Amino acid sequence: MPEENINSKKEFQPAIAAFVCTWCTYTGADLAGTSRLKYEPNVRIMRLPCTGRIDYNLIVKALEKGADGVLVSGCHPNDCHYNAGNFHARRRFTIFRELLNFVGIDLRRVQFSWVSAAEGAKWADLINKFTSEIKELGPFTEYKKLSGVSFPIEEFDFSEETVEASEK
Amino acid sequence: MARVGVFVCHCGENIARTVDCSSVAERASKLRDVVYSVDYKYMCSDPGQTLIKDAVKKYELTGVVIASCSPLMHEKTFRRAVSEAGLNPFLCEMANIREHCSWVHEDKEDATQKAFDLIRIMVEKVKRNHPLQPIRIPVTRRAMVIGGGVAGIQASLDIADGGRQVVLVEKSPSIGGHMAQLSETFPTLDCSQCILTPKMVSVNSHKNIKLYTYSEVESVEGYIGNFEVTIRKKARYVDDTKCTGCGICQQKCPMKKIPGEFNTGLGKRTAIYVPFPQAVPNIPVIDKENCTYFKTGKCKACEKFCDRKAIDFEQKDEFIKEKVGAIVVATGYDLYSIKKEQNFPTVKGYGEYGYGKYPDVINSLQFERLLSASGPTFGEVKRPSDGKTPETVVFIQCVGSRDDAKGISYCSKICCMYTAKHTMLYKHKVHNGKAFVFYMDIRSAGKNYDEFVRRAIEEDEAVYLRGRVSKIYQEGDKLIVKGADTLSGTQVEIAADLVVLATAMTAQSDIVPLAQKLGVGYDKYHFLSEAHPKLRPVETNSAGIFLAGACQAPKDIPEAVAQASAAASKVLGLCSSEELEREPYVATVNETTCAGCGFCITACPYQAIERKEIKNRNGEVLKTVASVNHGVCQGCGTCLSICRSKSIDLAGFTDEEVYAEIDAMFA
Amino acid sequence: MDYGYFPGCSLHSTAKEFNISTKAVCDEIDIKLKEIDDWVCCGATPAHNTKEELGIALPYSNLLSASGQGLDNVVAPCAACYNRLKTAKHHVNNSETIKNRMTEILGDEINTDIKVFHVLELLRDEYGYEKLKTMVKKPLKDLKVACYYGCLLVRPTDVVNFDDPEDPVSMDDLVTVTGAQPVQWSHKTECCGASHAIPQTNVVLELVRRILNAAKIAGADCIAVACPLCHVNLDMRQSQINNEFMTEFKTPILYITQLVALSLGVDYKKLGFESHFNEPFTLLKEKGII
Amino acid sequence: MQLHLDESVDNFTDEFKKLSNIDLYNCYQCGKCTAGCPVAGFMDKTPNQIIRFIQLNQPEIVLNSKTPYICASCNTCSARCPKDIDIARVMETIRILGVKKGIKPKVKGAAEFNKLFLKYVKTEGRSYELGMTAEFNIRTGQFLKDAALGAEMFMKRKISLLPEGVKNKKRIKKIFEKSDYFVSRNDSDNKNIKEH
Repeated sequence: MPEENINSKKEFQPAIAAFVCTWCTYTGADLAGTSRLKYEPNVRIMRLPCTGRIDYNLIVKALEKGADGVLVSGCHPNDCHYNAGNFHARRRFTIFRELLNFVGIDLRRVQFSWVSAAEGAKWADLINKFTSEIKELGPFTEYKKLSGVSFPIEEFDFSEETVEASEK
Repeated sequence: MARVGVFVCHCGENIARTVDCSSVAERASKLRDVVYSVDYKYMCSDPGQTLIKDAVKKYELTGVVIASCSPLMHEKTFRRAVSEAGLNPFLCEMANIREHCSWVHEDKEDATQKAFDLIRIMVEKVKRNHPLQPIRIPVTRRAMVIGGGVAGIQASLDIADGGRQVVLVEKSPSIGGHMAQLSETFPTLDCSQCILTPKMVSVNSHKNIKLYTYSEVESVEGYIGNFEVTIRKKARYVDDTKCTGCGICQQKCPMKKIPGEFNTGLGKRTAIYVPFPQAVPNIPVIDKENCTYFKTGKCKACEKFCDRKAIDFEQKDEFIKEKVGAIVVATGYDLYSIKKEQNFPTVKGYGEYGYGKYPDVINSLQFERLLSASGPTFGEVKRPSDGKTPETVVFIQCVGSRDDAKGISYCSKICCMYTAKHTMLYKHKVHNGKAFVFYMDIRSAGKNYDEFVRRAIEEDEAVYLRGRVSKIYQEGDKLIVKGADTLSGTQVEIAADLVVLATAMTAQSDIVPLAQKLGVGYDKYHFLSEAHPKLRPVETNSAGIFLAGACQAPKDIPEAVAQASAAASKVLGLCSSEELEREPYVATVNETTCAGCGFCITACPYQAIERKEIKNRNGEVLKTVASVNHGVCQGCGTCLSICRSKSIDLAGFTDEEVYAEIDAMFA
Repeated sequence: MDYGYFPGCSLHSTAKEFNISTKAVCDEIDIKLKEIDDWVCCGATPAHNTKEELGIALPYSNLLSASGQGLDNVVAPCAACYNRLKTAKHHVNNSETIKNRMTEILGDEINTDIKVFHVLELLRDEYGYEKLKTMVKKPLKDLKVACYYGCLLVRPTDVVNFDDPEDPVSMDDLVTVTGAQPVQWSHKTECCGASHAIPQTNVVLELVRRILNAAKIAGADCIAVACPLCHVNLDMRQSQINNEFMTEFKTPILYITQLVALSLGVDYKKLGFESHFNEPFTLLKEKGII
Repeated sequence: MQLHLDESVDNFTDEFKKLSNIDLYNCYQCGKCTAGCPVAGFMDKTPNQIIRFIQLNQPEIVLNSKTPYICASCNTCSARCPKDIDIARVMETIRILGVKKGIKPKVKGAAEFNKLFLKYVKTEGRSYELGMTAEFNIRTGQFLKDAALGAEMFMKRKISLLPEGVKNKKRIKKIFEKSDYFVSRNDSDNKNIKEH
């Protein structure tokens, strides 16, 4: 996947996934939009109700599916719409990072941040900083070497498999 | 097989300027399962919505992706549109190609690619979406109000007048709260009891209000619309069905020297007592700690003289269950205690002011009692130590408040106003008296408030000194107050007869256990937290529980009353229909795979998950699993990420949907 | 266990009787004091008013000397020395920068475990008032004592951590142990002007006058102190105050250790009372103590 | 007096924070330090005014005030400050800054007393009241001040005629030479600030 980008533009264009909560960071990213702040286009935002919903298998999956960097962002401590979801996320994240470290993944590829609904500018800065950091790190190949080639979605449909699984 | 329709909006130029909408729509049409794809100038407009509705019908769509603005902006609009076309609204998703794409990127090629990616992600999600139905919850159309101060009284009366039943629970023997203790109220100087007592009487006589005094909330079960509250009715040792409130028991009680709570320790009461003459209900209680009979086994003077045989020394605490649909918390405030001993471990006392050591250093509520016509001095200002009329009174503001070192950083809000009132009332009673006020800033924002403070200074000649007081000590029968006036840049020393400390308002010292029973959050000062500081000021994060008065933050009477009425209107709104409807984003447990470990129970911020036993026909327990109460679940999904066997899923954001999104993210 | 004893300059000169009585008390109750060999001045106020680092290095060098001599518990009767020693220790223990600087200046290994006690702390926490009470042979009946703590014993609160800064009671409790009566009064922790005595005499006179007056109003027979600076100002300045303000103060100012020693049965002639400007003999005789 | 606030270039408040680790932006000017100060009556500016002038970036006024030299370091202000500002150390910092910048204190004798006291400490390792007091009174032109007290003290054997000295004078010399006016703090070294 990033190969296409490498060909079209000389510079390496990383693929970045951002898992954000809907109440703070998603709204903050909306604010960056309404304020017409400019940031790097590499990020794909995924909206979830709360960072507490972010099972870290999602991050592993994103890395497996070709992300060069993953960002998790939610409400500031004590501001969680659901009172404590972000604390759970933070606690799990601390442990998860150690696991990543153990596996040998550069910890700079997976970062955690707090962006409130009022912090559009912080969001834009965060994305720019993160993107340039990942650009410096280069494409994330370690995991792919381990897991084999990932298939583009058009060619391979998971739906039947997963539907079956959930019906069990 | 899924049949998805993609609708790409130009948003005028907003999206189309940086995103090539028609090429995006064109590419989207080639995605698997997309049967229809179109771009249009304004999707949210009437013709845009018609376009969607027609397409849903014509192409028998099973899923719709609208690529336009943020879902926070128009998700409701588009979901309503598809549901009008007969499609379940939760089969409509939005790709945010405006706020997250066209507005934040400049390169057209990049933006177009990203818009297409975002659409592809949502297509994969919507294919896996399940039709969902809004959750309907039955509502018990009556309410409980906890706390019988002015806020609780107002909320109860408003709800009762609105035609719903109210259960009012008050922990002390009478309703009335702190307001009943006040002398006169700012900025009008009308007598506090004169305006409050009629309301107290209406509470007692209102057909829709059930009053429990000397009672506390023992436990709270259930959720919005369906609470079951257990009330502990503490033993009064007086049968309230027999007592007529004649008062003979109090006349005969031999224990007459107990410092009375209502008079803040300045007046005395008996062991069997009614806190104050206007108490509602006018039924005494026996203070077990001080009663001769309870201490020695002898006396029973009250029983002997009671014609109605209402005294019952054998009475026990009673537990009563009440079902309500909504709860208003109006538990009010406590006063900061000034002394070394504090209710909160983080708060320190003012050793330098000698409160508790010098009898003539009193707090503001004690001064209210000295001013009150029903107080221990019948409204004459006499100082506690020797009953002399004080000729010089020093008032000190911000005692506790705004003092980081003592552990309270907030402003208590009402002290500036009541101190001005105190100086006025004092001067009205002691014409040749001198009143000095030490203040840091005067906060008198409110209707007629600043005029009131100016009147204290200009007409009643209270001397305002800008500065804090460092120390108070006794010299003979005078209190030496060492202060500063930063405006003149000098040290000030005043030999006073009486010192009144405008003490901070703090949260009720026993509020935390109640807050935990209710599942309501509180801040570091133990004030209860509202759902949103601006837009949801009377709601809490626990649905169906509302706040009124000073339990949320320091407030004066008008504010407490206004919030109480607001809470009442929320309760009436909630009680206006038989059922509640809410978004179906709730967690569900797969009971086949659930191992019953209970991690989700500890993780849930709403106590929405309980253990459930699965039994066979003989009633034997086969296994224990987690079970989500859909009335309480708010859909955060924390349970799902903590679940080790992946046995819990969140409607609207299921694992299946979310993983499909990730799969599609970089395809 | 031996305690390192840091008398400080005052106890070797103007406050000899504090030195004598402290040693007398410790002898009576079998606490071994060992004077730190070759101790240097703590620098007092002039040091920390001139150079921040000097104000820490001078007192801290004594703690290191003590520790080098195997004395990890240091007792300083002088409240000023006590305060400087504790302040130095507080700074070194709480700041890496200062700790490093001290290593550079003093050239010694830093030992953060050294404990510093005032005599009152020694009696209260190490020995115990309860135990001391059993040692009292001559209770000082009927003597009304105003306990004057001054500034340096109780402030800064987070550094000395000695007692309640507004209403300390450790000396009052000790006075109760001796059989005398502590009086409730307002100026327990008001400042006497301390080292201003020499450059700003007028300031000191006014401050001391207020303190003496407060003790008189409270009905005290004498004032007990635990600081040589307080003693100098309260005792020596009385005649000047009487001249300046037309007052008639003649209040005996006694070191708390002198009172304790008396109650433990030490001969009053051995406690240095004769060097006080306001002689206490009349009072002590009147109360039947001597 | 008129202040031209737009003309002050350097940021004294920040510089002050660097030197002392005390953040004076925290001060809300309640005046409690002044209220409790036992010697405020002798000062030309009240303690809270000194802080105000630091907040307003006026080092000249601050360094040339009598106030820091009247301060008796009794710490009453620090103990009672509602914002947990160590005002006594603010005064101390100004005094050290004065020494460092060579500013002569506006209070008679303040500098001489410190110098003389330290002179004996530096040379002998211990202070020496008699010599110091006598020399102080001569230098400040008050020959007979406290002479009566001094005589009586001598009679009561409160002061000795000769100074006491320590053995290891090299060590003292080293301490004096190596000690700097201020501990040069870095940003991470913030433990000295009272916890709020």
